[in-house]
Amino acid sequence: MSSPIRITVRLFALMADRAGQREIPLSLRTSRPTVADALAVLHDLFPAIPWPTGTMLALNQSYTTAAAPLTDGDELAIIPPVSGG
Amino acid sequence: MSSPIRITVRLFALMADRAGQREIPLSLRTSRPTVADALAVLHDLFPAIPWPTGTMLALNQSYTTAAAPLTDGDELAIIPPVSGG
Amino acid sequence: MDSIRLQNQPLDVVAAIAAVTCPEAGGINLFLGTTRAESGGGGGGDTNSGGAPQLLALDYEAYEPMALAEMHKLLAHARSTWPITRAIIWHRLGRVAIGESSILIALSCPHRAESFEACRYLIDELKKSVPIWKKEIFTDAARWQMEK
Amino acid sequence: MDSIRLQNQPLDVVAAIAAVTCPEAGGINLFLGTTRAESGGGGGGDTNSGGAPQLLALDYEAYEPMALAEMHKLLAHARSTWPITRAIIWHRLGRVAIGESSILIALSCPHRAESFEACRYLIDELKKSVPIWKKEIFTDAARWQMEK
Repeated sequence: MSSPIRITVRLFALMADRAGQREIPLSLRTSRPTVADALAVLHDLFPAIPWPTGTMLALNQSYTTAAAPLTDGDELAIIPPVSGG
Repeated sequence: MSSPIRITVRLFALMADRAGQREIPLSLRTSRPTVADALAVLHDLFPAIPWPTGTMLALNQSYTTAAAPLTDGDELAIIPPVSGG
Repeated sequence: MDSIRLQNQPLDVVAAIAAVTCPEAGGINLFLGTTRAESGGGGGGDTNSGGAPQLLALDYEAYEPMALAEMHKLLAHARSTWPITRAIIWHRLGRVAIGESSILIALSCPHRAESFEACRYLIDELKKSVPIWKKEIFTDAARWQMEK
Repeated sequence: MDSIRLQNQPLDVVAAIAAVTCPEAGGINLFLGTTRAESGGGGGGDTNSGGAPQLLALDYEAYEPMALAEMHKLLAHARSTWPITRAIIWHRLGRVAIGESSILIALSCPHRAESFEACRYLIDELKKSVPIWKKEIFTDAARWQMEK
Protein backbone atom coordinates (compact mmCIF):
# COMPACT_ATOMS: atom_id res chain seq x y z
CA MET A 1 0.00 0.00 0.00
CA SER A 2 1.38 3.41 -1.08
CA SER A 3 1.60 6.37 1.28
CA PRO A 4 -0.65 9.37 0.51
CA ILE A 5 0.71 12.31 -1.47
CA ARG A 6 -0.12 15.89 -0.65
CA ILE A 7 -0.84 18.45 -3.34
CA THR A 8 -2.24 21.97 -3.46
CA VAL A 9 -5.18 22.86 -5.67
CA ARG A 10 -5.39 26.49 -6.78
CA LEU A 11 -8.67 28.13 -7.74
CA PHE A 12 -9.21 31.47 -9.49
CA ALA A 13 -11.86 33.98 -10.44
CA LEU A 14 -15.43 32.65 -10.30
CA MET A 15 -14.30 29.28 -8.99
CA ALA A 16 -12.39 30.80 -6.07
CA ASP A 17 -15.30 33.13 -5.28
CA ARG A 18 -17.80 30.26 -5.18
CA ALA A 19 -15.56 27.88 -3.24
CA GLY A 20 -14.68 30.65 -0.80
CA GLN A 21 -11.09 29.43 -1.02
CA ARG A 22 -8.17 29.99 -3.36
CA GLU A 23 -5.81 27.24 -2.17
CA ILE A 24 -7.00 23.81 -1.11
CA PRO A 25 -4.60 21.18 0.26
CA LEU A 26 -5.55 17.65 -0.82
CA SER A 27 -4.29 14.26 0.29
CA LEU A 28 -4.52 11.54 -2.32
CA ARG A 29 -4.46 7.93 -1.22
CA THR A 30 -4.87 6.31 -4.61
CA SER A 31 -1.91 4.38 -5.95
CA ARG A 32 -0.17 6.43 -8.70
CA PRO A 33 -2.66 9.27 -8.53
CA THR A 34 -3.42 11.38 -11.58
CA VAL A 35 -4.91 14.83 -12.08
CA ALA A 36 -8.27 13.12 -12.66
CA ASP A 37 -8.07 11.51 -9.20
CA ALA A 38 -7.43 14.91 -7.63
CA LEU A 39 -10.39 16.42 -9.48
CA ALA A 40 -12.66 13.63 -8.20
CA VAL A 41 -11.64 14.40 -4.61
CA LEU A 42 -12.07 18.14 -5.24
CA HIS A 43 -15.62 17.61 -6.56
CA ASP A 44 -16.48 15.54 -3.47
CA LEU A 45 -15.24 18.26 -1.14
CA PHE A 46 -16.65 21.23 -3.10
CA PRO A 47 -19.60 19.99 -5.14
CA ALA A 48 -20.80 23.55 -5.82
CA ILE A 49 -17.70 24.79 -7.66
CA PRO A 50 -18.84 25.88 -11.14
CA TRP A 51 -16.92 24.35 -14.03
CA PRO A 52 -17.32 26.56 -17.11
CA THR A 53 -16.93 25.01 -20.56
CA GLY A 54 -13.33 25.36 -21.65
CA THR A 55 -11.81 25.08 -18.18
CA MET A 56 -8.20 23.89 -18.42
CA LEU A 57 -5.73 22.36 -16.00
CA ALA A 58 -2.18 23.31 -15.10
CA LEU A 59 0.37 21.33 -13.15
CA ASN A 60 3.20 23.34 -11.58
CA GLN A 61 2.38 26.33 -13.82
CA SER A 62 2.24 24.45 -17.13
CA TYR A 63 -0.87 23.30 -18.94
CA THR A 64 -1.56 19.61 -18.45
CA THR A 65 -4.27 16.97 -18.95
CA ALA A 66 -6.40 14.87 -16.64
CA ALA A 67 -4.18 11.84 -17.28
CA ALA A 68 -0.99 13.43 -15.92
CA PRO A 69 0.51 11.69 -12.85
CA LEU A 70 0.84 13.63 -9.61
CA THR A 71 3.70 13.60 -7.16
CA ASP A 72 4.04 14.91 -3.64
CA GLY A 73 4.16 18.71 -3.45
CA ASP A 74 2.56 19.33 -6.85
CA GLU A 75 0.51 22.46 -7.48
CA LEU A 76 -2.59 21.74 -9.54
CA ALA A 77 -4.39 24.81 -10.89
CA ILE A 78 -7.89 24.88 -12.29
CA ILE A 79 -7.89 27.44 -15.10
CA PRO A 80 -11.37 28.64 -16.06
CA PRO A 81 -11.62 30.31 -19.49
CA VAL A 82 -9.08 33.12 -19.53
CA SER A 83 -10.07 36.69 -20.34
CA GLY A 84 -6.90 38.76 -20.16
CA GLY A 85 -5.87 41.37 -22.67
CA MET B 1 -6.37 79.93 -83.34
CA SER B 2 -6.64 79.41 -79.56
CA SER B 3 -4.82 81.67 -77.08
CA PRO B 4 -2.00 80.04 -75.05
CA ILE B 5 -2.72 78.69 -71.57
CA ARG B 6 -0.30 79.09 -68.69
CA ILE B 7 0.34 76.30 -66.22
CA THR B 8 2.87 75.62 -63.47
CA VAL B 9 4.91 72.42 -63.41
CA ARG B 10 6.13 71.29 -59.99
CA LEU B 11 9.18 69.12 -59.54
CA PHE B 12 10.31 67.28 -56.42
CA ALA B 13 13.21 65.35 -54.94
CA LEU B 14 15.77 64.10 -57.46
CA MET B 15 13.96 65.77 -60.36
CA ALA B 16 13.98 69.19 -58.69
CA ASP B 17 17.65 68.78 -57.74
CA ARG B 18 18.66 67.92 -61.31
CA ALA B 19 16.52 70.60 -62.92
CA GLY B 20 17.76 73.18 -60.44
CA GLN B 21 14.15 74.37 -60.21
CA ARG B 22 11.08 73.33 -58.30
CA GLU B 23 8.42 75.37 -60.12
CA ILE B 24 8.46 75.91 -63.87
CA PRO B 25 5.90 78.15 -65.60
CA LEU B 26 4.92 76.82 -69.04
CA SER B 27 2.92 78.39 -71.87
CA LEU B 28 1.10 75.89 -74.06
CA ARG B 29 0.00 77.01 -77.53
CA THR B 30 -1.49 73.71 -78.65
CA SER B 31 -5.24 73.65 -79.16
CA ARG B 32 -6.91 71.76 -76.24
CA PRO B 33 -3.62 70.90 -74.56
CA THR B 34 -3.23 67.77 -72.47
CA VAL B 35 -0.80 66.71 -69.78
CA ALA B 36 1.16 64.89 -72.50
CA ASP B 37 1.61 68.16 -74.39
CA ALA B 38 2.98 69.84 -71.27
CA LEU B 39 5.41 66.97 -70.68
CA ALA B 40 6.69 67.28 -74.27
CA VAL B 41 7.43 70.98 -73.70
CA LEU B 42 9.05 70.19 -70.34
CA HIS B 43 11.35 67.62 -71.95
CA ASP B 44 12.37 70.13 -74.61
CA LEU B 45 13.24 72.75 -71.97
CA PHE B 46 14.87 70.37 -69.48
CA PRO B 47 16.17 67.35 -71.39
CA ALA B 48 18.33 66.23 -68.45
CA ILE B 49 15.53 65.73 -65.93
CA PRO B 50 15.66 62.07 -64.83
CA TRP B 51 12.40 60.16 -65.11
CA PRO B 52 12.51 57.14 -62.76
CA THR B 53 10.33 54.14 -63.57
CA GLY B 54 7.04 54.51 -61.76
CA THR B 55 6.88 58.31 -61.96
CA MET B 56 3.27 59.50 -61.71
CA LEU B 57 1.45 62.71 -62.57
CA ALA B 58 -0.84 64.91 -60.52
CA LEU B 59 -3.08 67.73 -61.71
CA ASN B 60 -4.11 70.25 -59.06
CA GLN B 61 -3.07 67.83 -56.28
CA SER B 62 -4.86 64.74 -57.57
CA TYR B 63 -3.35 61.86 -59.50
CA THR B 64 -4.05 62.09 -63.23
CA THR B 65 -2.98 60.60 -66.56
CA ALA B 66 -1.17 61.94 -69.62
CA ALA B 67 -4.47 62.23 -71.50
CA ALA B 68 -6.05 64.70 -69.05
CA PRO B 69 -6.89 68.13 -70.55
CA LEU B 70 -5.24 71.23 -69.11
CA THR B 71 -6.79 74.60 -68.46
CA ASP B 72 -5.26 77.97 -67.64
CA GLY B 73 -3.81 78.15 -64.13
CA ASP B 74 -3.44 74.40 -63.67
CA GLU B 75 -0.71 72.99 -61.45
CA LEU B 76 0.88 69.88 -62.93
CA ALA B 77 3.12 67.92 -60.58
CA ILE B 78 5.60 65.26 -61.58
CA ILE B 79 5.60 62.65 -58.81
CA PRO B 80 8.67 60.41 -58.84
CA PRO B 81 8.31 57.12 -56.90
CA VAL B 82 7.26 58.06 -53.38
CA SER B 83 9.20 56.89 -50.34
CA GLY B 84 7.40 58.27 -47.31
CA GLY B 85 6.64 56.34 -44.16
CA MET C 1 16.25 43.59 -23.01
CA ASP C 2 12.70 42.26 -23.22
CA SER C 3 10.31 43.19 -20.45
CA ILE C 4 7.37 41.10 -19.32
CA ARG C 5 5.42 42.03 -16.25
CA LEU C 6 2.14 42.17 -14.36
CA GLN C 7 1.52 45.45 -12.59
CA ASN C 8 -1.08 47.38 -10.65
CA GLN C 9 0.17 50.76 -11.89
CA PRO C 10 -1.09 52.36 -15.11
CA LEU C 11 0.80 51.34 -18.25
CA ASP C 12 3.45 53.83 -19.36
CA VAL C 13 3.42 54.21 -23.14
CA VAL C 14 6.49 56.46 -23.22
CA ALA C 15 8.56 53.96 -21.26
CA ALA C 16 7.32 51.21 -23.57
CA ILE C 17 8.32 53.05 -26.75
CA ALA C 18 11.68 53.95 -25.25
CA ALA C 19 12.24 50.31 -24.28
CA VAL C 20 11.71 49.00 -27.81
CA THR C 21 13.44 51.81 -29.73
CA CYS C 22 16.84 50.84 -31.11
CA PRO C 23 18.97 51.61 -34.18
CA GLU C 24 18.26 48.20 -35.74
CA ALA C 25 14.49 48.78 -35.77
CA GLY C 26 12.62 50.08 -38.79
CA GLY C 27 9.13 49.60 -37.41
CA ILE C 28 7.54 49.71 -33.98
CA ASN C 29 4.06 48.39 -33.39
CA LEU C 30 2.23 49.02 -30.16
CA PHE C 31 -1.13 47.66 -29.06
CA LEU C 32 -3.15 48.92 -26.13
CA GLY C 33 -6.25 47.10 -24.98
CA THR C 34 -8.55 49.62 -23.35
CA THR C 35 -11.65 49.25 -21.21
CA ARG C 36 -14.57 50.13 -23.43
CA ALA C 37 -17.74 51.78 -22.10
CA GLU C 38 -20.58 49.29 -22.19
CA SER C 39 -24.06 48.94 -20.90
CA GLY C 40 -26.01 45.82 -20.11
CA GLY C 41 -25.02 44.79 -16.62
CA GLY C 42 -25.45 41.52 -14.82
CA GLY C 43 -28.05 40.02 -17.13
CA GLY C 44 -26.35 40.85 -20.45
CA GLY C 45 -28.36 41.12 -23.63
CA ASP C 46 -30.14 44.44 -23.52
CA THR C 47 -27.35 46.85 -24.50
CA ASN C 48 -27.58 50.60 -25.05
CA SER C 49 -31.01 50.92 -23.47
CA GLY C 50 -31.47 54.11 -21.51
CA GLY C 51 -31.71 52.77 -17.97
CA ALA C 52 -29.35 49.81 -18.37
CA PRO C 53 -26.53 49.42 -15.86
CA GLN C 54 -23.23 50.89 -17.06
CA LEU C 55 -19.81 49.31 -16.96
CA LEU C 56 -17.63 51.17 -14.47
CA ALA C 57 -14.36 49.28 -14.64
CA LEU C 58 -12.71 45.91 -15.07
CA ASP C 59 -10.93 44.06 -12.30
CA TYR C 60 -8.12 41.74 -13.37
CA GLU C 61 -6.78 38.74 -11.49
CA ALA C 62 -3.92 36.46 -12.60
CA TYR C 63 -2.28 33.19 -11.69
CA GLU C 64 0.86 35.26 -11.56
CA PRO C 65 3.80 32.85 -11.89
CA MET C 66 2.09 30.88 -14.64
CA ALA C 67 0.86 34.00 -16.44
CA LEU C 68 4.44 35.32 -16.56
CA ALA C 69 5.73 31.93 -17.71
CA GLU C 70 3.13 31.78 -20.49
CA MET C 71 3.92 35.32 -21.60
CA HIS C 72 7.61 34.38 -21.82
CA LYS C 73 6.70 31.29 -23.87
CA LEU C 74 4.60 33.36 -26.28
CA LEU C 75 7.39 35.85 -26.77
CA ALA C 76 9.94 33.05 -27.30
CA HIS C 77 7.67 31.57 -29.95
CA ALA C 78 7.19 34.96 -31.61
CA ARG C 79 10.96 35.43 -31.64
CA SER C 80 11.35 32.10 -33.43
CA THR C 81 8.97 33.36 -36.15
CA TRP C 82 9.78 37.07 -36.56
CA PRO C 83 13.08 39.00 -36.21
CA ILE C 84 11.98 40.96 -33.14
CA THR C 85 14.65 43.36 -31.93
CA ARG C 86 13.00 44.33 -28.61
CA ALA C 87 9.64 43.56 -27.05
CA ILE C 88 7.59 44.33 -23.98
CA ILE C 89 4.37 42.80 -22.69
CA TRP C 90 2.82 44.53 -19.70
CA HIS C 91 -0.54 43.55 -18.24
CA ARG C 92 -2.34 45.39 -15.49
CA LEU C 93 -3.93 43.68 -12.52
CA GLY C 94 -6.63 45.06 -10.25
CA ARG C 95 -9.05 47.83 -11.16
CA VAL C 96 -8.86 49.36 -14.66
CA ALA C 97 -11.31 52.22 -15.34
CA ILE C 98 -13.10 52.98 -18.62
CA GLY C 99 -10.65 54.45 -21.13
CA GLU C 100 -7.63 53.06 -19.27
CA SER C 101 -5.47 50.29 -20.70
CA SER C 102 -5.21 46.76 -19.37
CA ILE C 103 -2.58 45.43 -21.77
CA LEU C 104 0.33 47.02 -23.57
CA ILE C 105 2.36 45.12 -26.14
CA ALA C 106 5.11 46.95 -27.99
CA LEU C 107 7.87 45.59 -30.16
CA SER C 108 10.31 46.62 -32.80
CA CYS C 109 11.46 44.75 -35.90
CA PRO C 110 13.67 45.65 -38.84
CA HIS C 111 10.59 45.97 -41.09
CA ARG C 112 7.04 47.07 -40.51
CA ALA C 113 5.16 43.96 -41.68
CA GLU C 114 6.94 41.83 -39.11
CA SER C 115 6.13 44.28 -36.33
CA PHE C 116 2.40 44.16 -37.10
CA GLU C 117 2.32 40.38 -37.41
CA ALA C 118 4.31 39.70 -34.25
CA CYS C 119 2.29 42.17 -32.16
CA ARG C 120 -0.98 40.74 -33.46
CA TYR C 121 0.20 37.21 -32.69
CA LEU C 122 1.13 38.13 -29.14
CA ILE C 123 -2.18 39.75 -28.24
CA ASP C 124 -4.23 37.03 -29.96
CA GLU C 125 -2.37 34.24 -28.19
CA LEU C 126 -2.26 36.05 -24.86
CA LYS C 127 -6.03 36.18 -24.90
CA LYS C 128 -6.19 32.42 -25.43
CA SER C 129 -3.61 31.00 -23.08
CA VAL C 130 -2.39 33.38 -20.39
CA PRO C 131 -4.17 32.74 -17.06
CA ILE C 132 -5.62 36.18 -16.41
CA TRP C 133 -9.29 36.82 -15.71
CA LYS C 134 -11.41 39.92 -15.80
CA LYS C 135 -14.40 40.75 -13.68
CA GLU C 136 -16.75 43.35 -15.07
CA ILE C 137 -17.85 45.92 -12.51
CA PHE C 138 -21.24 47.33 -13.48
CA THR C 139 -23.25 49.96 -11.66
CA ASP C 140 -25.57 47.23 -10.36
CA ALA C 141 -23.39 44.15 -10.04
CA ALA C 142 -20.06 42.52 -10.80
CA ARG C 143 -19.63 39.43 -12.90
CA TRP C 144 -16.77 37.38 -14.22
CA GLN C 145 -16.36 37.30 -17.97
CA MET C 146 -16.90 33.51 -17.90
CA GLU C 147 -20.40 33.95 -16.43
CA LYS C 148 -21.69 35.53 -19.66
CA MET D 1 -11.35 64.62 -34.00
CA ASP D 2 -8.94 63.06 -36.50
CA SER D 3 -5.55 64.68 -36.92
CA ILE D 4 -3.47 64.58 -40.07
CA ARG D 5 -0.33 66.64 -40.38
CA LEU D 6 3.18 67.12 -41.72
CA GLN D 7 5.62 68.48 -39.19
CA ASN D 8 9.28 69.23 -38.63
CA GLN D 9 9.11 68.56 -34.90
CA PRO D 10 9.64 65.09 -33.40
CA LEU D 11 6.50 62.94 -33.19
CA ASP D 12 4.84 62.94 -29.77
CA VAL D 13 3.64 59.44 -28.88
CA VAL D 14 1.90 60.55 -25.69
CA ALA D 15 -0.13 63.19 -27.53
CA ALA D 16 -0.99 60.58 -30.17
CA ILE D 17 -2.27 58.04 -27.66
CA ALA D 18 -4.21 60.74 -25.82
CA ALA D 19 -5.76 61.86 -29.11
CA VAL D 20 -7.10 58.41 -30.00
CA THR D 21 -8.16 57.31 -26.51
CA CYS D 22 -11.92 57.38 -25.96
CA PRO D 23 -14.55 55.39 -24.03
CA GLU D 24 -15.83 53.68 -27.21
CA ALA D 25 -12.43 52.19 -28.01
CA GLY D 26 -11.44 48.65 -27.06
CA GLY D 27 -8.15 48.57 -28.95
CA ILE D 28 -5.53 51.10 -29.94
CA ASN D 29 -2.90 50.29 -32.51
CA LEU D 30 0.07 52.55 -33.06
CA PHE D 31 2.77 52.26 -35.68
CA LEU D 32 6.04 54.16 -35.69
CA GLY D 33 8.37 54.01 -38.66
CA THR D 34 11.90 54.61 -37.41
CA THR D 35 15.15 55.38 -39.20
CA ARG D 36 17.18 52.18 -39.14
CA ALA D 37 20.98 52.17 -38.98
CA GLU D 38 22.37 51.00 -42.28
CA SER D 39 25.65 50.86 -44.09
CA GLY D 40 26.34 50.89 -47.78
CA GLY D 41 26.43 54.50 -48.88
CA GLY D 42 26.17 56.14 -52.27
CA GLY D 43 27.05 53.10 -54.35
CA GLY D 44 24.79 50.61 -52.58
CA GLY D 45 25.57 46.90 -52.73
CA ASP D 46 28.42 46.36 -50.32
CA THR D 47 26.57 46.36 -46.99
CA ASN D 48 27.98 45.67 -43.54
CA SER D 49 31.59 45.84 -44.65
CA GLY D 50 33.88 47.42 -42.09
CA GLY D 51 34.75 50.66 -43.84
CA ALA D 52 31.40 51.18 -45.58
CA PRO D 53 29.75 54.57 -45.27
CA GLN D 54 27.11 54.71 -42.54
CA LEU D 55 23.62 56.12 -42.77
CA LEU D 56 23.40 59.25 -40.62
CA ALA D 57 19.82 60.37 -41.14
CA LEU D 58 16.95 60.65 -43.58
CA ASP D 59 15.73 63.92 -45.03
CA TYR D 60 12.04 64.03 -45.98
CA GLU D 61 10.41 66.31 -48.55
CA ALA D 62 6.70 66.41 -49.43
CA TYR D 63 4.35 67.93 -51.96
CA GLU D 64 2.55 69.23 -48.93
CA PRO D 65 -1.01 70.10 -50.03
CA MET D 66 -1.32 66.92 -52.07
CA ALA D 67 0.30 64.76 -49.37
CA LEU D 68 -2.25 66.03 -46.84
CA ALA D 69 -5.09 65.50 -49.33
CA GLU D 70 -3.95 61.92 -50.01
CA MET D 71 -3.64 61.18 -46.30
CA HIS D 72 -7.21 62.42 -45.79
CA LYS D 73 -8.39 60.21 -48.68
CA LEU D 74 -6.67 57.16 -47.18
CA LEU D 75 -8.24 57.77 -43.80
CA ALA D 76 -11.67 58.29 -45.37
CA HIS D 77 -11.30 54.98 -47.18
CA ALA D 78 -10.16 53.25 -43.99
CA ARG D 79 -13.18 54.67 -42.18
CA SER D 80 -15.46 53.21 -44.84
CA THR D 81 -13.94 49.78 -44.14
CA TRP D 82 -13.32 49.68 -40.38
CA PRO D 83 -15.22 51.28 -37.46
CA ILE D 84 -12.42 53.66 -36.51
CA THR D 85 -13.30 55.79 -33.51
CA ARG D 86 -10.32 58.21 -33.71
CA ALA D 87 -7.21 58.34 -35.85
CA ILE D 88 -4.08 60.35 -36.34
CA ILE D 89 -1.47 60.30 -39.11
CA TRP D 90 1.57 62.44 -38.51
CA HIS D 91 4.58 62.49 -40.84
CA ARG D 92 7.81 64.31 -40.21
CA LEU D 93 9.57 66.44 -42.81
CA GLY D 94 13.22 67.46 -42.86
CA ARG D 95 16.01 65.66 -41.03
CA VAL D 96 15.20 62.50 -39.07
CA ALA D 97 18.14 60.90 -37.23
CA ILE D 98 18.79 57.17 -36.68
CA GLY D 99 16.37 55.81 -34.07
CA GLU D 100 13.94 58.71 -34.53
CA SER D 101 10.52 58.24 -36.08
CA SER D 102 9.39 59.61 -39.43
CA ILE D 103 5.78 58.42 -39.35
CA LEU D 104 3.29 57.88 -36.56
CA ILE D 105 -0.11 56.33 -37.20
CA ALA D 106 -2.40 55.68 -34.24
CA LEU D 107 -6.04 54.77 -34.17
CA SER D 108 -8.66 53.28 -31.95
CA CYS D 109 -11.50 50.91 -32.79
CA PRO D 110 -14.08 49.05 -30.74
CA HIS D 111 -12.17 45.77 -31.24
CA ARG D 112 -8.52 44.91 -31.60
CA ALA D 113 -8.56 43.11 -34.96
CA GLU D 114 -9.97 46.20 -36.65
CA SER D 115 -7.32 48.42 -35.09
CA PHE D 116 -4.49 46.26 -36.44
CA GLU D 117 -6.02 45.97 -39.91
CA ALA D 118 -6.82 49.66 -40.28
CA CYS D 119 -3.39 50.78 -39.06
CA ARG D 120 -1.65 48.32 -41.37
CA TYR D 121 -3.76 49.51 -44.29
CA LEU D 122 -2.90 53.14 -43.63
CA ILE D 123 0.87 52.64 -43.48
CA ASP D 124 0.91 50.29 -46.47
CA GLU D 125 -1.12 52.67 -48.63
CA LEU D 126 0.69 55.76 -47.39
CA LYS D 127 3.94 54.26 -48.67
CA LYS D 128 2.39 53.74 -52.10
CA SER D 129 0.49 56.91 -52.80
CA VAL D 130 1.38 59.85 -50.57
CA PRO D 131 3.84 62.23 -52.29
CA ILE D 132 6.65 62.25 -49.75
CA TRP D 133 10.26 61.45 -50.59
CA LYS D 134 13.24 60.53 -48.51
CA LYS D 135 16.85 61.32 -49.14
CA GLU D 136 19.38 59.10 -47.42
CA ILE D 137 22.23 61.02 -45.81
CA PHE D 138 25.31 58.81 -45.61
CA THR D 139 28.69 59.69 -44.18
CA ASP D 140 30.07 60.02 -47.72
CA ALA D 141 27.12 61.18 -49.82
CA ALA D 142 23.39 61.78 -50.00
CA ARG D 143 21.07 60.04 -52.38
CA TRP D 144 17.36 59.94 -53.04
CA GLN D 145 15.62 56.64 -52.42
CA MET D 146 14.63 56.53 -56.12
CA GLU D 147 18.28 56.53 -57.20
CA LYS D 148 18.82 53.05 -55.74
